[in-house]
Amino acid sequence: MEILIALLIGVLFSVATYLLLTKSLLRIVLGTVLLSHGAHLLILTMGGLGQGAAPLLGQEAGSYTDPLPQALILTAIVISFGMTALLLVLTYRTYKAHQTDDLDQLRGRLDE
Amino acid sequence: MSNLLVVPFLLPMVVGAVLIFFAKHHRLQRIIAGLTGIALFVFSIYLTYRVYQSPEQMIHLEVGDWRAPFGIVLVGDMLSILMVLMASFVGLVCLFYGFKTIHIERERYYFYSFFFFLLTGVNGAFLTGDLFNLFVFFEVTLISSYVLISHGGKKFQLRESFKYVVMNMVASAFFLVAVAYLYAITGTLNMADLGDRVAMLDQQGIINVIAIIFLFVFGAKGALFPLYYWLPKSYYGPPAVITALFGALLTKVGLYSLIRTFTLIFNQNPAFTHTIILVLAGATMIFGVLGALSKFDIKSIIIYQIISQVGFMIMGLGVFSADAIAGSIYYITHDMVVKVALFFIAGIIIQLTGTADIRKMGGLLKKYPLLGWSFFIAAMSLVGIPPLSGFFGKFSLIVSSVGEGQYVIVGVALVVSLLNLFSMLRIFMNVFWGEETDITFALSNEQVNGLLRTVIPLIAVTIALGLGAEPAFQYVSAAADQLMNPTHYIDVILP
Amino acid sequence: MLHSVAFIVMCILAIAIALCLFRMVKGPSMFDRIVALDLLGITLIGFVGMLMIVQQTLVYVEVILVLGILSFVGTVALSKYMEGGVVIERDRD
Amino acid sequence: MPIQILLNLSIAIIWMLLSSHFSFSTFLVGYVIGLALLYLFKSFLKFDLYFTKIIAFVKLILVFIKEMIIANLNVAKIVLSPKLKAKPGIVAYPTELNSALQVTLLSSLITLTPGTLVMAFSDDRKTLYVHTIDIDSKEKVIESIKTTFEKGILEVTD
Amino acid sequence: MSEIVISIFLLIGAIFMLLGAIAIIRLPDAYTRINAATKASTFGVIGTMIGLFLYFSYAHDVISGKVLLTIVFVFITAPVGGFMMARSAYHAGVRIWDKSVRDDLKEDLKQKINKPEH
Amino acid sequence: MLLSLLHIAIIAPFLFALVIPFFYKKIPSIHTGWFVLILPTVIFIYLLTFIPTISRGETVTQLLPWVPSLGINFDIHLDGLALLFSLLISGIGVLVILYSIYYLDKNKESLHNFYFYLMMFMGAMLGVVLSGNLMVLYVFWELTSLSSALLIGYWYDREKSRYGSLKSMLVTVSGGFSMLAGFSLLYVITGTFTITEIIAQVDTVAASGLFIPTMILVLLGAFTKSAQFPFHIWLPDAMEAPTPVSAYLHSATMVKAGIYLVARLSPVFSGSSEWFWIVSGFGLFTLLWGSFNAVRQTDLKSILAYSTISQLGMIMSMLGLGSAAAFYGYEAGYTAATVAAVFHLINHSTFKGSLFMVAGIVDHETGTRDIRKLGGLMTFMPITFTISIIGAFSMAGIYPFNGFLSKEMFLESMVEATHITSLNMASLGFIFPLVAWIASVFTFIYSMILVFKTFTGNYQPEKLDKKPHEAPIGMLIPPIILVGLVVIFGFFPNILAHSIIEPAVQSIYPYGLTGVEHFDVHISPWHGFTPALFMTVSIVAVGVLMYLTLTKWQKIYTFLRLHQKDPVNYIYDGIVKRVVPVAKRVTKVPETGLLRDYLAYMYIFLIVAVVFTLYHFGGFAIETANVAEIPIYVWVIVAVIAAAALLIPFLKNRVTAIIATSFVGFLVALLFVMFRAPDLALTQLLVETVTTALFLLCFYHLPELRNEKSKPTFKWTNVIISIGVGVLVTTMALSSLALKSKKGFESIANYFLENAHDFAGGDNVVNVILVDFRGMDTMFEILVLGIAALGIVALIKLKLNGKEDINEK
Amino acid sequence: MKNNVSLHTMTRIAVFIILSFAIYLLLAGHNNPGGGFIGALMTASAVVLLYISFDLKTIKNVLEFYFPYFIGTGLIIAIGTGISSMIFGYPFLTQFFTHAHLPILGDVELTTALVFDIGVYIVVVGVTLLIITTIAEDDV
Ligand code: NA
Ligand code: NA
Repeated sequence: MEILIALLIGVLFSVATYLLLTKSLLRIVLGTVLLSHGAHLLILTMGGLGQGAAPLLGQEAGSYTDPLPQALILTAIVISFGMTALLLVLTYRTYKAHQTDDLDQLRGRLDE
Repeated sequence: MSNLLVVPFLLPMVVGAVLIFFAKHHRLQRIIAGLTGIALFVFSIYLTYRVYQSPEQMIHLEVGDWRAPFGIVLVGDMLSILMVLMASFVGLVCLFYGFKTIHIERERYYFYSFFFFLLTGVNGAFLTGDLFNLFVFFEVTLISSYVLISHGGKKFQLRESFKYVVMNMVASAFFLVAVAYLYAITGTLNMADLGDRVAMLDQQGIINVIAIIFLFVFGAKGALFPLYYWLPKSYYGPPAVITALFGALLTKVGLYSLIRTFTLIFNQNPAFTHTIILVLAGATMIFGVLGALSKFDIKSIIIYQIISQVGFMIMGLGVFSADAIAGSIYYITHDMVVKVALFFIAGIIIQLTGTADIRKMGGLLKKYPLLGWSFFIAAMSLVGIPPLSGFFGKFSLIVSSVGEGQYVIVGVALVVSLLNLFSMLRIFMNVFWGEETDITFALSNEQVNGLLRTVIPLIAVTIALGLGAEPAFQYVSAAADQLMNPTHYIDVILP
Repeated sequence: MLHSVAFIVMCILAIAIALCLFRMVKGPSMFDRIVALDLLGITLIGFVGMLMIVQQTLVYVEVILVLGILSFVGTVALSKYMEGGVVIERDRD
Repeated sequence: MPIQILLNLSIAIIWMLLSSHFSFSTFLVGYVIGLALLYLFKSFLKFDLYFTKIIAFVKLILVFIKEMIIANLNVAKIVLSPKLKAKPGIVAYPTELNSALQVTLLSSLITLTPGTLVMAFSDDRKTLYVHTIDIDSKEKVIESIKTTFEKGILEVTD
Repeated sequence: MSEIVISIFLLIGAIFMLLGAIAIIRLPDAYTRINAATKASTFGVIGTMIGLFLYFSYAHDVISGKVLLTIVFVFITAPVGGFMMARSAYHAGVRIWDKSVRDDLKEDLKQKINKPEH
Repeated sequence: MLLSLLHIAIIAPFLFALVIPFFYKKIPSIHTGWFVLILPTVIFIYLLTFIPTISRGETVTQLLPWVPSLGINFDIHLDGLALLFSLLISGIGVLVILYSIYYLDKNKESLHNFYFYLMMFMGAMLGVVLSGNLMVLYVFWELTSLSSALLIGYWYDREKSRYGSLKSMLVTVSGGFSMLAGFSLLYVITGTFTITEIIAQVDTVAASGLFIPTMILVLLGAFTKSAQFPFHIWLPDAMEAPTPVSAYLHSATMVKAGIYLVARLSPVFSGSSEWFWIVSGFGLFTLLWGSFNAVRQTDLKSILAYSTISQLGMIMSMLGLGSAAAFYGYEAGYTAATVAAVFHLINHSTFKGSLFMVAGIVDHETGTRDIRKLGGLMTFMPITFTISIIGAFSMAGIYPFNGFLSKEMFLESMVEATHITSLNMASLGFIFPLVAWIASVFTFIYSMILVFKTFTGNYQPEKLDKKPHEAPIGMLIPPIILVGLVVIFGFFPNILAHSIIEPAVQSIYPYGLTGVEHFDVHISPWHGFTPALFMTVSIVAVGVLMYLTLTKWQKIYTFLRLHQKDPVNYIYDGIVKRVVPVAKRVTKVPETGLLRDYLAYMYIFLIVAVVFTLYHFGGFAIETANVAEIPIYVWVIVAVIAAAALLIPFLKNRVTAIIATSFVGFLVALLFVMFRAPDLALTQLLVETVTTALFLLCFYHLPELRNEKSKPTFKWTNVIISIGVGVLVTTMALSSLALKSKKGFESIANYFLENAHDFAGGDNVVNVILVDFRGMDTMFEILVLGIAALGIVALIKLKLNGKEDINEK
Repeated sequence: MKNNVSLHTMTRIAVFIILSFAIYLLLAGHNNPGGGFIGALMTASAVVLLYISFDLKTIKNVLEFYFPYFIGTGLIIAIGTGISSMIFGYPFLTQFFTHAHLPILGDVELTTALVFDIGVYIVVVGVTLLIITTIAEDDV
């Protein structure tokens, strides 16, 4: 299972990277979203997939899956949510101020 | 158990939160902020004293009463507590400079809250003993920086902030990636525990790759070559006080983390990992100073000097001996002071003349001798002219590098120092020397002197750190010994 | 037996999801995509239900309800956006 | 006021469903939460909610279930038939129902049954525009709705 | 026996969900797809959720209110979701299938434009 | 432990400097120089009291720890060499300050700056020569560079002042830095910075493999400071400083710091042929180059500057020769050379100091220093003429002035050099007297030019700004005192022999001369008909001849392309001019301003570094077990996610893109359910939906996606980098997992599972971790959110245009 | 023909269900899936649904809150639980719990972690709604 998900994570990272390398503001934002998906899945995978029950002790199962990566991902999701929100607003404010979403035109000059 | 350790980040956090309610009352905001800044600084001194006097020279706190490595542990060792002290000092000075230079509209939009939240993140990052918690504090720091760097929403700012945010988000994602790998292998997040477990692994290949990823992550935050390209322009946008704060604190968080992880956890193959660091240190110095030389804008030049100095700051880590690391720590301390002073002075000059282009200025020394000499001293300190603080930093790095046979980096460091000198003299000779131009000065003498009142303490510190280098070196040597002896750290945290 | 049924159901639902993806990609109108997303949400409810049977636990029941709620909210938001370019109107009157 | 009590009670019941714990204390907590929510939204409640005619309601539900099963089978037939021979279209359906709740209920029932989907209301809410997958004749569509749902709703709500 | 009942519910649900998916592939325009998907999915959810409810009350002796609540919620919101999609599509100018037999809404909208309210 | 008076003598000028602005501002009626004069006088007198002690062969040592952690201690080591230099520094300091009082107008000049720098210099210079610790020496060394640069740039509104200041700073500090490296090497070899301790370990140093680099690095410091070819170029430009400064720093004292250092460290390094060849070789060449170039100068101060360069080379060559002679046991040669060096060092300070002051007087009184404009001043300023003729004749080596004595000793030692049999001297030794002779001829010529082109010949009033007068008496006293010394030392050279020269020579005493207990220095004007005498005579003869035929052969400078500027300057100017363009180019190329490029650097660095590390250490591993057990529906779901994600870059419509992203997000939530993470699934779904809503809200303000027009290379580079990143992440994930299953540390997570219920009172372990075990993460995670929200408010509502931050309060 | 009658009616009903569910998620989080963050996002989703179905002005009249204060308040509550443990001499953020037997409600677990989670809840609700309303109000 981990191999499959690791491959998926690789795909997510590749796509995210590709998007980040484009010149369009919005595609870059989408890239960051996919990047965090990849990172979160990776944390989960690194904790080991699918052993034991979900970590809710009320079920009285024999073994539980590792709860720590889940908690870490939760924190990470929340943080990337905040980051994405801020980045989105920054994106459109940038667009409005410069009237372009093309990073080629947002280079600025060397001697500014 | 010492709850004292939470104060450096909790106090600013609480005050930041409280200030949300007073966003429209700028006078009250300033009073609260100022008192907090002072309290934090005073407290940091006390805390440093406590740590220094404690038998282990290290205090720690198991947050939530969960013992390490299970809960999050805060560790105030010699290095982290020094960083906290310096951050509090820098914060205090910036705050008072900010009172005089920050526009009222900025104050209305939570400037001081963001300021304190940034300090929260920075101090937290210094104090935490948990790798994931470090990530969290990094993010607190970063998001505060995102907000502060774009605060005001000027066209230039927005454009460069976008790049800044994206670069850092990528680095943060890889922070998570690296933590995940490390967790998979070691099953722990506590840094002491990580150090312990990594040392027990016989397979070092993967660990070294993870180390490289961490180097990438912290290097991006710490502005190492070739990861710094986002920095020059994005730091240019915000007002001087924010640039100063960033220049002094943000890159330091990255460097601190590098030092921490590469002494505590990734210390198994220094011949490989630390050599890479050394190579990057040299490249960073060179490219940073070339950047500085390529500019005529005083703020830009000093921003590039951030990068150039970063090279020096991690040089000691790359050399990886107790003396070298002591040199690095001392250098970081010195740089925080001098960098802030330089940005303040640049800010004053820009405000005074209405331009940042040194070619358009001239002869300021006659009317503003104190400003000029403050700049000169700070600049010479940055270059490493004795007996200012910068000299002792460079000197100890060079002696220790020579001692370890790292001659190439010594050569690079010296050549770069010479170029640093050139770049700083260029500012001095253009701005303060030369013929007076027809610039009308936009600040009154009282205003300039008022602003200088925040610069003078910094200048005093760089002189004092130089003339009084002995106690400082006793401290940093002890800190470096602690770092080079990670088992002590591990034993204290995991008894 | 129920496990086999759940397995079969999940295979069926996986196909349904793949079909949704197809429509999502193909369009042609944006509403085809929205309906594909809506249907994905619904399908996921079933999928999670099956996983609950497989894993012998009720702990995902909140997930089911949340899926129901969110596919509604998402559909309304997307439709609203596509109708006039504004998700939240400032003042309707 | 009674409407609000009713709403409050239903929140309490929802709460019990959520908790999967059918006891008085759960109900009470749900009731308190409902009370709080109602207080929060006190200026916001303006629809009529009247659940007294339970029998009519049950009847309506049964009719609906029957219609729904038929509808789904119909759709299945259309979707699965090798050649698409549906004749879709939009039909204007005039209703006599008045209150918002009634109209909503009707439209929901219509939507959930035979290849029909309410896709717009006229501004005066008197006409429902119904998208139908397979129209034989407009009258037939209207007739079937009138006799099943609109009648049932009237019985329940009046 | 109860396992069979549960299985039937589950399978019916699954099949209808698949049907909904097939419907959005096969049907000719957005409106028919929305139309079909709305009810297929509702039916699917009801099927699987009832199966689920029964399974847990049978196998684990747990009455899950939330499963029932899910049914209720999907049930009351799905029509509105369909309504929103279809109406928005219409206002957004998504063309109705050219083989559609009638469009009363178009007629009425035309009238409305011809005879403004005031 | 306490500060000794000697420490105070070093520190006092610095402290005094701080109060100078006070004198300048508060007591403007009295020339600030009068206050300043007190301190060097006191120091000079105080230092004189050491002569008896030192001439007895004793040394005075005062210890004061400064930064003992780094081996830096402010120890004072006063021996003959140090005393000689400190007397020169303070003594000439007194004269120069007295001179400056008349030279600098108290109403027009920024005297507080001037004297501040000057005091700083004096303190620093005393520090250099009195310090017994190499690092303290270095500290003061750099301070002399600094104060020198500030003094050169004293008239900072002049372009040339700034040029000269920058040049002196860059050249001398670069030498300083290399010296720092050299000292560091010495420290690493010997474990100490204390000079006496280093000397004691001379065998260790000599045996070290780092001996040669250490020596070269240290010498670079000395050579830059003492203006040895090719580092001499800063000195002529340093003449932009006020003339008192030129007299003081750039001829009498600071430039001799390099000489001091060579002398001081001779015991350490002189045991090698390299030391000899480098020191003497550079010295000789500098001697020649300086004198040769001095002749073509037209500015009085330039002539003096090149003359200084030449004379410093001369002293340097003698030091090298002396050490070599000593090392090979040729004691007579040693004594001759070293005594000559020390004696000439003193003499040079006297005659060159007076000549600089004369140049200042001429400049002051006529408004120019250009010899082409000057001439016939003899009648207007007879005293000045007298002074200059004594100074210049001494410089030319003409009897009976002190310059004659030391010059002859120099020539003698050069002749002695041919007697050294080792060090290839048998074949190359002839160079020494030859170069000495040629250089001396040129020295003679420029000395004549200096005097006669200024004071004799035609008076050209039309070329002068003002009518020349004799200088005020205060301005004449210092040069008169100096030429007085020139004469006195000429007639009574031995008043210095025992008190000053002997202890100084004793201090340079290299270890090779262990058998010799004491030097007896006796200087006499007459040695008989020695080769040196013949050389002197021929120098004067040829010199006179060449001076008279000057115009005939001066074209040779044009022919050699030396007529415009010193060719070494082309190198300096070339470098300095190119630094900025090169820096610009180096910065411009990578700094494209394009985010994509910056990201590409990061990614490429990451990929290369990781691949390199993996290649270096190995460690890639993969566990393929359990792949077969993956249910088919998981494959489908994963494939769907991958497909949806892969589609996103190709989408041209932003809503489609966001729907596709949501699609991925929802399915990731499904994976979370599959992998038993209910809280995660809930959070993921909620965040995904709210994020989608945010995207839609922001779309109102954003444009539709564009087709990107990029070159195929751009796109394909991106593709390769992207694939690289994906492969990297996956590879590392698999390897980590493989290592995990092999090594199997117990995860700390078990602790949470075991204790959540009993000690934290919760069954949802994930939630318990979030609010309890790792509550601090959560606390700061919500802080992140809070900051984000407030930041968004600020971003949207706070719109400044850039003017606000200037002048706002 | 943009009559929203069914949307409005069903939203009114759905919102009550969602809000109840949200509070349930908050309170049950310690033992079941849920918690402050999830509960808060659920709450926010309900309010967002209101904003979407109706409009900003209508809903602002119903929910007259100043969201920045939510953030400050929530942060202070969360910190407060951490600080309160320090007052009693325990390490920062030590959580306590006890089982109380209350009349009517029966056996109830009281935890300081819940207070902490409520702080989280308030912050996240404030954050989400502040972000959304601020963006929605930005029309320049
Ligand atoms: Na200029
Ligand atoms: Na200028």
